[in-house]
Amino acid sequence: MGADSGPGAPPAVPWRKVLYERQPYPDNYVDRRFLEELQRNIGVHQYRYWAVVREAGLAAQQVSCVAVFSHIMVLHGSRRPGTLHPALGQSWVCTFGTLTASVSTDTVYAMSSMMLLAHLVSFPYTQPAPQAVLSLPQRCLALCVLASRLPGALHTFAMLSCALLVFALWPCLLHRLRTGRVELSPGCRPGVHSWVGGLASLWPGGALLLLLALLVLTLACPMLLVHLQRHKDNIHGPVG
Amino acid sequence: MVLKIFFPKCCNTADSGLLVGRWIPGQDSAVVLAVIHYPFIPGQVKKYLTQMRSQTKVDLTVLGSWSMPKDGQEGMDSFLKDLSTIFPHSRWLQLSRESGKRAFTCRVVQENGKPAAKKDGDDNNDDDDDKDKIIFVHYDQRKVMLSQLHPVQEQKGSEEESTELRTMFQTVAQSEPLFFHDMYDEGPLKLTHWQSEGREASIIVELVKQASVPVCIVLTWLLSVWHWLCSFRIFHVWPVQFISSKLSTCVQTGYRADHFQTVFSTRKATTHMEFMRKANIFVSFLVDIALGLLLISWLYRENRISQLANTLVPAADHVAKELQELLEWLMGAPAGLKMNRALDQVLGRFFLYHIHLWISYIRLMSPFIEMILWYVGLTACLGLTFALSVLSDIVALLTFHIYCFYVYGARLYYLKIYGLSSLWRLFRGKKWNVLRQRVDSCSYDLDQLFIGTLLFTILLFLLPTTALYYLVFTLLRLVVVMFQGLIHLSVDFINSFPLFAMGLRLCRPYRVAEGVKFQVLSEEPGTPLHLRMEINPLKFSSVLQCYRTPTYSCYPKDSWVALCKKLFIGELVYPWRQKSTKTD
Amino acid sequence: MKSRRRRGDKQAAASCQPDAHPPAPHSPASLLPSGTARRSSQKKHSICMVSDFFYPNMGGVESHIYQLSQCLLERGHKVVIATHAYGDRRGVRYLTNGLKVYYLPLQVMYNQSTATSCFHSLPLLRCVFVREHITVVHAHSSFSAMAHDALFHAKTMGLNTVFTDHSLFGFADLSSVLTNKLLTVTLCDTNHIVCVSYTSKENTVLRAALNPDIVSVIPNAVDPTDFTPDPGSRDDSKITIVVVSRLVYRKGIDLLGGIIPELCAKHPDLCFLIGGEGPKRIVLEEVREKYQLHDRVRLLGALDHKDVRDVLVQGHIFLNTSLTEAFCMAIVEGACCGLQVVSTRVGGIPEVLPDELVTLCEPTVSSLCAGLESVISRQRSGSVPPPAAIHHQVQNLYTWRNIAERTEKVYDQACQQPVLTLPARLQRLRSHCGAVAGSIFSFMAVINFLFLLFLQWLHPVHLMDAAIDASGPDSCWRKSFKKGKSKDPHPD
Amino acid sequence: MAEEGPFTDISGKPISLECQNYTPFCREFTVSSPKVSLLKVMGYTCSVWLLAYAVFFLTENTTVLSSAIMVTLVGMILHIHFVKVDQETLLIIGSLGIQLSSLYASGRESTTFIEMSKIKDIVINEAIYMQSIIYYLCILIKDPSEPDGVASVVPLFQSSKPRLNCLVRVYKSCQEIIAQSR
Repeated sequence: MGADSGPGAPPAVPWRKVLYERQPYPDNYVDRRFLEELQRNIGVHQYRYWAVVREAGLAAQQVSCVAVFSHIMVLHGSRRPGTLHPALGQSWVCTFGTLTASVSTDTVYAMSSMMLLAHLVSFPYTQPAPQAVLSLPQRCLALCVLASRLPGALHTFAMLSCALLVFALWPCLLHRLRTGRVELSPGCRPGVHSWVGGLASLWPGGALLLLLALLVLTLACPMLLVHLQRHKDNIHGPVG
Repeated sequence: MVLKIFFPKCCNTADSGLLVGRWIPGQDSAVVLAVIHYPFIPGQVKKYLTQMRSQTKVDLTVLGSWSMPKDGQEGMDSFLKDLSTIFPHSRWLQLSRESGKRAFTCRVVQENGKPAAKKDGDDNNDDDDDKDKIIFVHYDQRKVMLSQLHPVQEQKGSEEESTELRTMFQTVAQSEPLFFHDMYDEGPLKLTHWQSEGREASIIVELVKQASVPVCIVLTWLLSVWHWLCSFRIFHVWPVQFISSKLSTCVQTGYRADHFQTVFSTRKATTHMEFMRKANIFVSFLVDIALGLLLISWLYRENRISQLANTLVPAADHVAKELQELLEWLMGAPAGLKMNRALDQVLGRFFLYHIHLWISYIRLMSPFIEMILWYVGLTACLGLTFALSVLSDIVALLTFHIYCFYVYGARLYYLKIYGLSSLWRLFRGKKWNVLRQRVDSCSYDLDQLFIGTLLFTILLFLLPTTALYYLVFTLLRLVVVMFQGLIHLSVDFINSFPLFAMGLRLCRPYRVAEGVKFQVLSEEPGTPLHLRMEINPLKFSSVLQCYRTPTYSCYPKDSWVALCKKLFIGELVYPWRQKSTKTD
Repeated sequence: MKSRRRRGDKQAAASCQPDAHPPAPHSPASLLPSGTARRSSQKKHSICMVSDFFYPNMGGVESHIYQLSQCLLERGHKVVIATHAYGDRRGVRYLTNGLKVYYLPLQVMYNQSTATSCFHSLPLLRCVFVREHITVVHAHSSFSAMAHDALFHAKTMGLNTVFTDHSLFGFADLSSVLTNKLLTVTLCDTNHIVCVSYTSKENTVLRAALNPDIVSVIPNAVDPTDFTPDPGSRDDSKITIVVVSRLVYRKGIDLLGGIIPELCAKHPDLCFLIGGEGPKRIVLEEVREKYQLHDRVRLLGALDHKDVRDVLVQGHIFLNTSLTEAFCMAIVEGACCGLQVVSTRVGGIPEVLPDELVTLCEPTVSSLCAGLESVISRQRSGSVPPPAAIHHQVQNLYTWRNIAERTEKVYDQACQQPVLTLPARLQRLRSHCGAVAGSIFSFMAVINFLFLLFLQWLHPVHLMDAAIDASGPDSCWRKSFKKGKSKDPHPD
Repeated sequence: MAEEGPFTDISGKPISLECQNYTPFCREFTVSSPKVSLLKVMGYTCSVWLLAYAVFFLTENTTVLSSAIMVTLVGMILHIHFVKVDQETLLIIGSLGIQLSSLYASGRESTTFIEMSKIKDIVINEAIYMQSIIYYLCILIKDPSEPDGVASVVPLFQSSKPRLNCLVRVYKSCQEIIAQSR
């Protein structure tokens, strides 16, 4: 049973992969069944193209939301300041104006686009959506940075309320729809997209870019995923 | 076992006689203290020894005989041998010295009268029994009596812990009355010991000893008056107590009063440490006063006070001007940093107003500065430490505006950091659980997250401005604190330095003994081993450590890391220790 | 891989050589006369065990090293242990029977593992190897940077090397890819490798791309006298489930957090007793607070090794939720105390205990709950064997003496193999570990060799005092004890 | 009585061990290391001064030269007064105690005497020193509160660091004396 006690002729007892029994084999014996239990690609999900497209819709929709938000921002920025809103949060909104006054506009844009990108990455896309721990604060931060760039308190306020609508309440509504009546949600997505298209028509280049991005995201990326499935070779060694 | 005989050097040349000393209990060693010369009457010797025993509380006995061959005393040897029958003993030592030889010979006689072991010059064929080993240790009686072995043991009762050497030192020190009997005394007995040629004494010391008692009584009365004054109700009202605990002059006064109480207490110092403490405090007090008087003699000559006043006011003015410029620089775009303009302006104006107030205060004060300095300078006659403490207080008062700025900046910064850290936890979906002192995960509502993030943004963008103000004023404050700390350190050094002990170590090294060292004397073959015992003085660093007067700087301090952490999170730092941290 | 194995079998069968390992293609080892092999079982080795993990740290690797060393000492070998300094414990210490431990002052980086720069430990380790006349360097645990360093240095110095792998690794994530590369480099010229279970052997062979013939399987052991059943100390009015493990992710504490509320809701007389400490403790605390289970879930905190038995005997069922495990000592200890064992079916666990002693489940909350339910119902109906019977069945499965015997054979075998010279080693590295890693580590090996030459010049061997053997063939430990005076100044 | 052996210290420098037997229970061991080599001192001094001169040449600042001289002088004085030990002596007197003294190159002598009643034993121990592991001789001091415990360890021949053969010789004769006096 030690390393060098292996007999010349193979013993009659078949080797078993257990440690609790003393077997007449050397310690470094290699059986025929060595690595037999090596598993490859276990638990790999075989994707179907249209199912993936449907799932990708959620991601596309989030991209659209960001686009809507950016668009509103651009629209606000191009207008001149109107009359001040006498409503709540006047002083609150005023402080925003001074926050980034000394930071250059490029920096602000860079910062906010980074934040929005991070938001897109960390958004909880999975179906039973866990709490948006990191995603929501990130987009709020982007929003604040951008809002501080606006020319007047009214704009800032409008911006804040609009962003609240798009980023905070819209996902809530979607979540409700998804958990409540499933059939509705795929229906409303093209609606969002088309709305985006309508707004983006003010800036044709942007609209084109967005459309391209959406197409790539919903159609090309799933195709790539399904195509690459075939080349998957994942060793699942005896890890457990 | 080896028999050890501690033999005083002064008895080397003594005439023949009886050895008086003590057997150290538990150890196989004898300490010889003196030699009683021939002729004597045994009865008188016994009486004298009992008298000495009661005086010294040392178990003095006759250890044996000592013979020093001289011309015409040939029969002495046998006579001394016979003496062993007169004095009761368990062992009888017969030491004899031969002329021309430096070493002694020794013979040990047991109770039954038979020579148990001998080690003679002519008797070389002795068997290698364990009992025939004898070590002579020659010691300097005067030095051993006066020296204090370290580490000091105050309890006399702990006899079993004391080692052989310690017991030997104690024996010699306690037998002091034995050495009062010198050769000029009339008496039936003649002794040889270190003072037998005449007693050492100093008239001045005796006079001071006599005079110190009434002086102490008077000073103690004065101190009690001072304490009575201090106990007035008015000094215990909150603001007075608070301010006096922060002013270094008041703190120094308190120390001085404490020291006086220790030094001038009418009770005699019983233990060594107590005596040394008194002496140290007294000597450093004298040196302090002397330095203070030197300072006064320098200060009040050639109109130096008014010169000082004339430079002080413009200096304070100049500092205020510099600060104003600094603030104006901060209100622009300091070092190209982009700060929040609105907050910057608000803070800058707020601080500028303070400086304005400060300048007008200085203007108001300027005519009186010289007079104040003149009177304040007089405190130096109480000692240099007082002068330094007053200087520290003046610096603290003159830089009060810097202190104010620092406190405002630190508070603002602390609030920001606190808010940011808790909002950052919200950002990650965590919260601080106060009850369990840990970070828990927590699910926030949508509106909580939204508002929290808005606040976080605002605080984040305002942080650099606040941090810059905080940084600048902290640096200013640290400069002041360091200067004050330097003064405090020097005051503390004068207060706590054991000057007397250091002087003792320098001039009389044997008085503070760390231990002993032995030297093998050149031996002649066949005689017992002769060692010379010398006193190994304490190292200077150990003297400092051992006799240092405890003051507030001896308490453990905040580490540098803790200080940096405090600075980073915006807690206030002070040159003195906080009450709250002390209780922790 | 398969063809190579067959060739090895054939060769072993043909030459009748007890050494079944096919020699490396560029080594002249096959010419060894078989007589040496037979004599070598009498030969006594000087072994240096190297690992970052040793007493006073507690764990599986630590007790393995200690027990193995004690049994090897008993068999007359000389054993010294090298580990890093633990706080105040630095320098040289002696443990029972003259087991000498070097606590070397190396900087600890993370999780009690030292920082590695491949070179800085060479002077001290060289000193240990030279003055103790070490012939075999036995490194333990792939988590220990010191073990990797020691193997590297030992090969540079031309000593025989053995490595014991105590853990399993994944293949998928980035950190395991890097660790596996490091392991490939370390093991490609190591003389022999020991794994604690067959699964672990497969894992190691895959990770380090090894020839399976130089990998032996020698399990861990448990001292059965430390784990005796005591049915009297458990409360039979309720059913207690005991969990003793470090509270970390690898031990599946998240699964445990899912099991507790589910089972507690179903069985009102169920209690949990959890011993151990770790970062996942907060998960259990939160579960306990959320479901108000303070009286039924007791968290004992960190346990001393001697207290483990007293905790185990208080329960009826031992639960192990590990997500990965090479050889689970805990379930053997649990079974040895006479408990019903429920465990996840991961790694080497299915090989450890016979089926009648353990209930295996998939590592999911639902499967574990089902397994536990079945054991609970059996416990209720009283159809489980008595603890004493289980103890009797388990106590002779794994003993340290047997382990030491088998390890001794590994040493004999390793000592017959040549240690690669520098050129051969470089070639092996380059051919075995890929172009990039191979070249980098070849470069490192060369630098290490030059560093060794420098050290030999700076601190020549003839200036180093050879250590007085405390153990081994000419041990002075026993002799000096008989004399009543020991040279060892530090009674630990 | 003097015995000379081919002893070296741990870095291979020759040292001499002198053993003097006064009586059977009193022995003195003296380990002397080589004296400060004049060549080495001159080498160091010259290199420092050359460096200082180079700096002076570049900066034309005379304080560099004077400070270099001061630094070498002060460094040398500190070295011979506090660092360089010429001789280390161990005097063991049965039933009285053990005295350690070291003689610095400047002639300063520092001495410690440890009474026999405080000594538990003399042993050879191993320690990690710099980047190697060495043997050294040390005295174990008894813990007064605990009869079997060791309160502290006093290393012997700390600056000369002799090798094991020398230590064993000292150890054996020390053990003889300690065994006698018990």
